Amino acid sequence: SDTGTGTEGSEGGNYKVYLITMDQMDQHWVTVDGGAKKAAEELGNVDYVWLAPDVKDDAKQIESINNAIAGGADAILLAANGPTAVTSALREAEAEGVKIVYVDSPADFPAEQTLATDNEAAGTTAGLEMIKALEAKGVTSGKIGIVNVNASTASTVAREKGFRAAFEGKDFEILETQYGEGDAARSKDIAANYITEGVVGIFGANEGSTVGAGNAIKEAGGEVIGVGFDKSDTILQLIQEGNLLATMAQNPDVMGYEGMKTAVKVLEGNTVDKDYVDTGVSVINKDAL
Amino acid sequence: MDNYIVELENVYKNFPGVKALDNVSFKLKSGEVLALLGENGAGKSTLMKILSGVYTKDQGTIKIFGETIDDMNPVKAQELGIAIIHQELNMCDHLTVAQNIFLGREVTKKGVLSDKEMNDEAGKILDGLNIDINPETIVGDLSVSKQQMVEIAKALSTKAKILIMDEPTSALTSKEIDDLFAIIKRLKKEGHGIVYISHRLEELQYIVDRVMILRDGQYITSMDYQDTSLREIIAYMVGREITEKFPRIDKKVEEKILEVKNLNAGKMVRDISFSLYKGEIVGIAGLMGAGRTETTRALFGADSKESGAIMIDGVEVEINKPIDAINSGIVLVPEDRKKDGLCTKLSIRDNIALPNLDIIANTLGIVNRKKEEEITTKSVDNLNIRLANAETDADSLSGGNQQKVVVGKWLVRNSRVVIFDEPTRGIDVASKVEIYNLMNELKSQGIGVLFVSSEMPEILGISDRILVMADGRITKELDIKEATQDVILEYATKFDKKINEQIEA
Amino acid sequence: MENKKIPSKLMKVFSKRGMGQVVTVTIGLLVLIIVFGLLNPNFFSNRNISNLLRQIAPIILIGIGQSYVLITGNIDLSIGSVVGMSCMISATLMTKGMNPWLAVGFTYIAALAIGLLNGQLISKAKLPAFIATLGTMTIARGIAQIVNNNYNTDSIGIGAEGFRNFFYYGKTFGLYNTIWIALAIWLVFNFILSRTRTGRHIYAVGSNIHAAHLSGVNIASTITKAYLVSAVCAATVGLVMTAISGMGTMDAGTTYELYAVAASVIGGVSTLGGQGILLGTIVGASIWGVLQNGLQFAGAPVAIRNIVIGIIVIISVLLDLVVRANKSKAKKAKIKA
Amino acid sequence: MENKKIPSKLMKVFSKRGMGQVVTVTIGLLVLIIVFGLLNPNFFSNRNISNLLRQIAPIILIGIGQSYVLITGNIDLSIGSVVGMSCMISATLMTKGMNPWLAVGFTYIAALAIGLLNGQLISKAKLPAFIATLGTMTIARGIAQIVNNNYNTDSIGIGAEGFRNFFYYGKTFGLYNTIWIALAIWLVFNFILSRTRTGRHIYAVGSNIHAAHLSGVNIASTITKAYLVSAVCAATVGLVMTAISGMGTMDAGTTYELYAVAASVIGGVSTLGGQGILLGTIVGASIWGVLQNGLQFAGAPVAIRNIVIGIIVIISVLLDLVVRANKSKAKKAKIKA
Ligand SMILES: Nc1ncnc2c1ncn2[C@@H]1O[C@H](COP(=O)(O)OP(=O)(O)OP(=O)(O)O)[C@@H](O)[C@H]1O
Ligand SMILES: Nc1ncnc2c1ncn2[C@@H]1O[C@H](COP(=O)(O)OP(=O)(O)OP(=O)(O)O)[C@@H](O)[C@H]1O
Ligand SMILES: [Mg+2]
Ligand SMILES: [Mg+2]
Repeated sequence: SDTGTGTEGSEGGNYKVYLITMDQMDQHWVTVDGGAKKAAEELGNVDYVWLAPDVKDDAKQIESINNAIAGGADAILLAANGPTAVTSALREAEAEGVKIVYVDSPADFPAEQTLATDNEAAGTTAGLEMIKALEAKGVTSGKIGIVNVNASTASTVAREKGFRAAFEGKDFEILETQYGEGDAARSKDIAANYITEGVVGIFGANEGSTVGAGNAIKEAGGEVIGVGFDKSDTILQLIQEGNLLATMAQNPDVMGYEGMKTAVKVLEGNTVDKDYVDTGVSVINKDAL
Repeated sequence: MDNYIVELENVYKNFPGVKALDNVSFKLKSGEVLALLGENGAGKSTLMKILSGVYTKDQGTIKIFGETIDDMNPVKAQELGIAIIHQELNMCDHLTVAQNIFLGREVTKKGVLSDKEMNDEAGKILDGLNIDINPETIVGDLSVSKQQMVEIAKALSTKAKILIMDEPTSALTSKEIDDLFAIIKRLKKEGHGIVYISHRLEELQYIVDRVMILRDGQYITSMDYQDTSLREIIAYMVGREITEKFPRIDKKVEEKILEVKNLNAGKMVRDISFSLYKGEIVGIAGLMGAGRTETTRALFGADSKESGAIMIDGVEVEINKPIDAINSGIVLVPEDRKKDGLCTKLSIRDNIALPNLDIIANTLGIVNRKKEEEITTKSVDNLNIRLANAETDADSLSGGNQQKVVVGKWLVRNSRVVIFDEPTRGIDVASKVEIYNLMNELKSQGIGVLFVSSEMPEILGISDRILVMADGRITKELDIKEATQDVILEYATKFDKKINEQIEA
Repeated sequence: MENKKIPSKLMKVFSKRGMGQVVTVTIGLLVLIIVFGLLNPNFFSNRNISNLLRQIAPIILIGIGQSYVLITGNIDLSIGSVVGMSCMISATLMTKGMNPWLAVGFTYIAALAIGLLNGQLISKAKLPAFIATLGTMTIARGIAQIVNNNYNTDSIGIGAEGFRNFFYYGKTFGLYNTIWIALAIWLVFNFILSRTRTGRHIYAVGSNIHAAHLSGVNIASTITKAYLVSAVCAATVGLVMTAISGMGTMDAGTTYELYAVAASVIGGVSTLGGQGILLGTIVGASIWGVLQNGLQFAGAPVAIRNIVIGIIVIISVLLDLVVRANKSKAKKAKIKA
Repeated sequence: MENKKIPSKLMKVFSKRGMGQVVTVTIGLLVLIIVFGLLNPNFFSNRNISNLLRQIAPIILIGIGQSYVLITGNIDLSIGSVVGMSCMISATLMTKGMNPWLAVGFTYIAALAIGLLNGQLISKAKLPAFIATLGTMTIARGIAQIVNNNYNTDSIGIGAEGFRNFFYYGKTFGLYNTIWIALAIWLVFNFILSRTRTGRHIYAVGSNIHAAHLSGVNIASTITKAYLVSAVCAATVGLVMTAISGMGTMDAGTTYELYAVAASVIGGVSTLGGQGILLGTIVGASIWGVLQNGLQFAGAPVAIRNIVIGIIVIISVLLDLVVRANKSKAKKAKIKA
């Protein structure tokens, strides 16, 4: 019956589905949007809107959720800033009969389905890639630097956690994490300072951090092993040139596409069988290009 | 007689490096008006600021109504019945007249401001002083002279028994000055003690009982006004005889330098036409608000004008900005030197160089420092500016010397016309004479001098020809031979237009 | 005489400090609302209105604080960081098991300490406000980060539901509590500003600090009070942030100080001091909030949103200048007549 | 006479505007360097020194621009956004296949347009600088976002290697090019400020705008020039950003305007106008850069870094006030003697 009331409100019998991302400033989100849009077109019975806060901010994301409810949403595809912050807003959404599907990052609130990268696992994969490369060079000890976004972004913090886990029991020293706010230039400075300190490897936790790390390594002559996250043209080029070892590419288009399908399926009264879909990462290195 | 209400004894006050007061004693009786006189920087304001708690003394005793006060401050002074009208305007422009009058001692009921009560009270005070201002007017919308009257009303409203007036008339119109004098006489009769500071010595005869003279922070003398003469007072103030208060030189009037035809700029500059000849000083007289400053500013291109022609040597010049005027040879010494004349945070050298950079810098705009040095030195020497070195901030100079810098920066270039707007306001007798000599010097060099002043004796004493302005128009042109105070005043109060407008309204 | 009094009474309201701008801007706000309503019928839904009001409330709060400071002729750049610091302090204490209301108390104390520091640095040590609050801005953000060891906090837990309802989720008489809180704080501080000695002194200090001093106004205490008000408002917004998220976020409130300036200035508060009324701040904050909400609804990309908001800030102040210039012309003409 | 000239010559250098602060702060900088050197021997490594200098160069550049504007008595909040806009414009044009140097030209033109707009809004329309540049700050950020349709750009590609080396990666005479660029720009603008008519006018406008006006200074053009300088500096930093990352980043330069204020003010430029020299800006920028770099090396967490930087900003300005007060005492004493 929840579904019923939801559909009644929307015009022309179409389902109103909102995508709410963390912000609008990242290619990643645009790709999620692309996937969702594609599915909406295929389905044909969806009014689809992408609501993005102007900056990444918990309060603003919550406002966006409230705005979506106020706008008559039947379902929300949400990339939660953090697990906790949005839960109350989601409770209100649920009370209004809005269906929730998580894309990219879930919150601590039950939803129809989560389609996401398992960030921690992906971080560990990145760590293992780095260890493999270092050991292949005969390096079994030394300092490792981490360029992260900031301490308040759950997904990148999870990646860092997984990355550090990969080094347990190894003889490497992981230095104090530095935060570059995802800014490629600032991250470059941080990475360059790490290299001066004599690190053997650098991990970049998102696109900007990875570009920064790659450029610093490139400049230092490519001796340091760099592993990063996300796939962008610049990162691929750095891999191509041999300045980055690998990047963990997520599949944001899958999140958007499948997320939309799930949402509509639920709205049509069907059930979904899995409540978690790991959209996976692919390790992109020179060989995979 | 022991009815002294103020007794300051052996007061010392040093500012970093300046002995502003050096063992000064001062007494004021109830029911008397005491004129405190002295040159710029003599320490008059400092002494009164100590009495009113703005500054703290270094040494000495303060007795008010016989009671010794050790920790004077503005609030305490007010409580003791001391009120001061400061030399500079101290009004909050954004607040109303009533809010200003009651600032710091607002009337409240249970912590809530009683604006109605304060407005009514302020209205009564203003009425009592014959001041026609609505107490709810925003002060910033009032003319300077009206603001000064509000300041006076504010001081009187405290019902103080001891009143200090530090140059209250320097911004007042003659009618307002008359009103003020009437008030002073009334307060005197009621037993108030009043300290009166002014550089306009001719005012003293109307109100003053006693004079006290300071020089360089030291007590010089005091005497009953009855027993002295202006000549003697001046001699005590400056420490020497001033032979001529208004030195005049005679020069043959030659060809026309400047001609202004039908200049219009806003309400305050209507149809101004006049000429200025080589070898003369033309004075512009009028009441405050007559539009003299506006006329000089429009002429100089500082304010935009609607119509009119300006000719130099018979050739029309286009003046839209000050730089146009400067290039045509017209320069302006503005009336408010702190606000319009000096960059106080810059050095004296920078100030003198500023309008002359076109001469000092080459075509690429690069400053020739040697030339700059030369020009500065020349100017300082010519005007006899007293300073430690030209690198010090203009701020550190005394008022008279600051005024000389403002004048001096224009004299290093070959100007044709120099406009002085109130060049002697707030300046002591001796410095005034130096400024007059300077104008005479320009006159004898064949430079046209235009000279705005609100002080009749000075206008009459220095000008060769006088233009009288009222209400934005020139109402009369007088040769010095036919000019008297009465004639000037007659034309300065010709408000035909205003009356007509009122009838229309 | 008598007939003249009635229009003059009306005139008085309008000639009150900053009232002109308030009228101009209110018209602007109505235009915006109509435009957005036409673009999106949902804009006028009950739900969106109460939602919108709740979104505007924090901007009103920080706007009040910034207005107080601006009227004294200063500026407070630390507002955003105090929001973040208050969010983190309250949330950290709650996650450590402290009673939420006690945690609220500590939060206000910490914020007041920053306000006090601002006030003293500026009024006693005579630092330029821009620098002093730039410094405390960095310091307060540092405190926000250090308080939970450079992590956002965990959930403040079920025990804090009452707190969360009080500051954000609950409703009273059909309106969200956040709106009531903002309204209550506005009423108190508007009263203080317009009807008490402290308020009068705040205007006087901003209008002419020298004259105020000579009239016996305690400059240091007046300026400090303004910064304390700003800190209280920022702390309240920080608590609202904690209530919204149910956790502490280290970068909560980033750049809110600029929103606060925008809200104040659009509402007619002068950055030069001495001028402005809190009624204007409400309108200014509403314009800001309506723009953000409306543009998001209209599906405008962030880029366009930024450009539109920038242009509106500039135009609204330009408008004010034009109106003011005309008014003062008209006034001069009147005096003349 | 002759003997008196020599010390007075030295005195002249020291009594020059702002020189006192420069000396104080240089000592502070040396202390910082020594402390960090002791904490971590790597700090003095060749690699770190040249790296550090390159990290400081952009701060010097934006500091130069902000100093120009501050000396006229205004402020430029749009610097950070102009950095971002320049980064995005240059990168977008390059990814679209434009010759990098042509793209550089277009970037400077766009930045100059913002500078011009700032200058005109402030000097002609008489908007308060804070508001006008708050508006252009949002607008320029919006342009940064819209220029590549709200995406960061792709890689500017192999064809732009020359550009990247010129602005960032290349070395000349053993020093990174970025350092040379900052040095060259500093030399030019320092010369203009201290030795030309325009420079004198900039000080005069900041010291007393009325007096400057009546001395024949063209106020509007002087203020506009300062904003143009600021825009040129910010655009240069934007180009450096593009060179660093090899791509355009929409939020490049965020909050750089505040770093620029900090660098200027620590170096002795007064936010009240009329005062300061660009030598101070170099020292101020160095302190800022050394702190950021040294604190990372010392392994200090971000939170501590923020607190330390905030405290240092406040203390350095406090110090200046104290020193200045003492100096003016000494000076007055000398005049008397
Ligand atoms: N706040 C101050 N700081 C430093 N020096 C001061 C200060 N106030 C006054 N002085 C100095 O003290 C001396 C006396 O100044 P004061 O203002 O009392 O003179 P005055 O007699 O009132 O002169 P004027 O007729 O020009 O008003 C002057 O040398 C002045 O420069
Ligand atoms: N009617 C008026 N209403 C408001 N302000 C006025 C009015 N008349 C003059 N003022 C202001 O008062 C000041 C003095 O007036 P103005 O410059 O016209 O007079 P003036 O003849 O030059 O007299 P003075 O130079 O002696 O002050 C100016 O700043 C002017 O703007
Ligand atoms: Mg005096
Ligand atoms: Mg005048």
